[in-house]
Amino acid sequence: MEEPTEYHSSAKPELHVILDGFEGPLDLLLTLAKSQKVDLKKLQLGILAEQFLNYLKNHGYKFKLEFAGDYLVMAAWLTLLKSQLIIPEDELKENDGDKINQLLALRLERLAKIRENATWLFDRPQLSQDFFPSSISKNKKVIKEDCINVQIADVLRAYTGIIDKQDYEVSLQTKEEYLFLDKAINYIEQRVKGSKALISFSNLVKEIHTLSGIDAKRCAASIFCGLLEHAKLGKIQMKQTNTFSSLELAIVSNGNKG
Amino acid sequence: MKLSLNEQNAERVIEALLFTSSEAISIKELKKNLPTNIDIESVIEKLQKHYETRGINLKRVGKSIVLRTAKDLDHLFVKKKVKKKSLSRAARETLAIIAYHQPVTKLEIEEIRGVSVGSGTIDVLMDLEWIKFGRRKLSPGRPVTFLTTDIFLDYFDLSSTKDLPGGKELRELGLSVRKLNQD
Amino acid sequence: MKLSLNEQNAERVIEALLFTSSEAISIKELKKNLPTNIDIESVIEKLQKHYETRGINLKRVGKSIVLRTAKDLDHLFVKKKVKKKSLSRAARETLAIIAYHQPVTKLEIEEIRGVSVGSGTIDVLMDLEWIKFGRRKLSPGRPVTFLTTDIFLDYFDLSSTKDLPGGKELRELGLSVRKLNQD
Repeated sequence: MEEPTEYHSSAKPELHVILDGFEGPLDLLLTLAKSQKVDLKKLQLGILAEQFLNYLKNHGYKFKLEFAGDYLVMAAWLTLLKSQLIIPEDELKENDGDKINQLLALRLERLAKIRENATWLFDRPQLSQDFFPSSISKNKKVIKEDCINVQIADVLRAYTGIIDKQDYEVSLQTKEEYLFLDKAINYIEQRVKGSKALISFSNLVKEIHTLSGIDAKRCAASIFCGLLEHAKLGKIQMKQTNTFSSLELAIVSNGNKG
Repeated sequence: MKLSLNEQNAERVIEALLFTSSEAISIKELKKNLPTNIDIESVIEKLQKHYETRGINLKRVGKSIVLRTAKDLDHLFVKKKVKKKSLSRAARETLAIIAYHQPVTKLEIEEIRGVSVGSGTIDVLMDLEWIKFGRRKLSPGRPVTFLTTDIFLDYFDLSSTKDLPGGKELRELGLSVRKLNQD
Repeated sequence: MKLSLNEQNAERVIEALLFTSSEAISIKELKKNLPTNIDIESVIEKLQKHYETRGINLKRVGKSIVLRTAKDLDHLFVKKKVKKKSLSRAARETLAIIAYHQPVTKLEIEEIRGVSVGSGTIDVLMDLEWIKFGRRKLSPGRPVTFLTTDIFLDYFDLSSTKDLPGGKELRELGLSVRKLNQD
């Protein structure tokens, strides 16, 4: 993958700069370059830099830079280029200016090319303009077994709606990190029900840890709270023979309840 | 018999007109699109002959003609007819949650949506064969989980649900909820 | 060359299916309706030849095929013409970038245009079903990628993205930019 260029990594999604109809600095530069009426490969970058800076000055963007981060970096870039045309050559670090020069020329060339291609594409014959589909609609779309009309974008929007509403952070591999108390209570209930033998606390934690993949310490904490909850309701009994010895659980049979 | 250049073109015109029309077209109407010196009857006759052995037949209905699929191929079109409708918002949300969180239980879907999931919603998605049952979850009550199917991937032209954008990406792409609120 | 009875029937089946569909049908889908021993590619080739001179043409669009009226007959359908899709320049350029550089990430699109992809751009192209998600890129963050669809090809009368002019040149430009960036 191409690394983002320096100036670009600072661009936030909402920073979508359109100044006087120019979509971003590259767009403006390309227009300025075209006004030089030269081959993009032989760009007069010095002149271009001057034009760009003048443009910013004339349009008052000097003081609205927070509004145009992209432009600021581009301006800095071009100022560097221009300064290199002024500095005596022997003081220049070799290649530096040359490289920026080339890079900019290449990027402008690429944008110009894409623009040409976009124009070519939209000048092509188009469906329902120059050629037409079947209207034998008796069986329209019958090939797709169902005639549900929904697109992936609709499904994604549904999801965005949910996560926006709940500020729900999503990752594709959602794995629970916590054992919620209600789940712990449920689990203990299921596990203890019908089991006549004593169950040790540590075994219970181990079981739940393996089943859920949730961190063992977190499981232990939730389960302990769950046990207290159950004990309070009189559903289970816990006993511990010595300090730090294992904690044993037993279900309280119905007869003993109350 | 060989057709004249004019007749050949008349054939093409009639073909294209019939193809783009869901209803029969009257011969009078067809004539409007053809040079006056064309013997339309003989062109139609030849077209009819041409299509006789093909998957589509040219039929005369009164003073009109129409293209129809050959009778013996009717079996191609008897697939279950579902009315063309859009998926309810509940179904879209449920589908999206299953796609992103699979394997996921009904309870978990409800937790994420914040509202309960009607059985009709699951049924619709099941009927479409876009979702299926996964393994039971190793959690209390061992509830069933849901997964999306290959038919789902196929329908939406995806190679894997992992290729769907995540939450942050979704926001960046601007596939926002705005449009959903219209329904 | 003469077709076998089986192939003749396959031709008819494909014809009937295409005639009744306003959208392109994938070859995979067509195969479901044909005996497994059919060489579908050769049948399609013959059908394509058959329709070459007729009022309706058979076109390949990516991995799908479709029937469309011949382009020289567009004068017949003046009334049927729909309003041209007017897209923002951002959307048109984004589409061109995806077409030429697919699979391509959002960041790469932004890099080429020198401006961030505004919300609404991807939205519009997705709604038109001209783009879809490709596999995630094997690069940090594993970003989602975009591809063009067969519906895109069909709309612009292309049979493959290889028909786009100057692709090689553009890719080479991209490589040089990347190389300079990394040095």
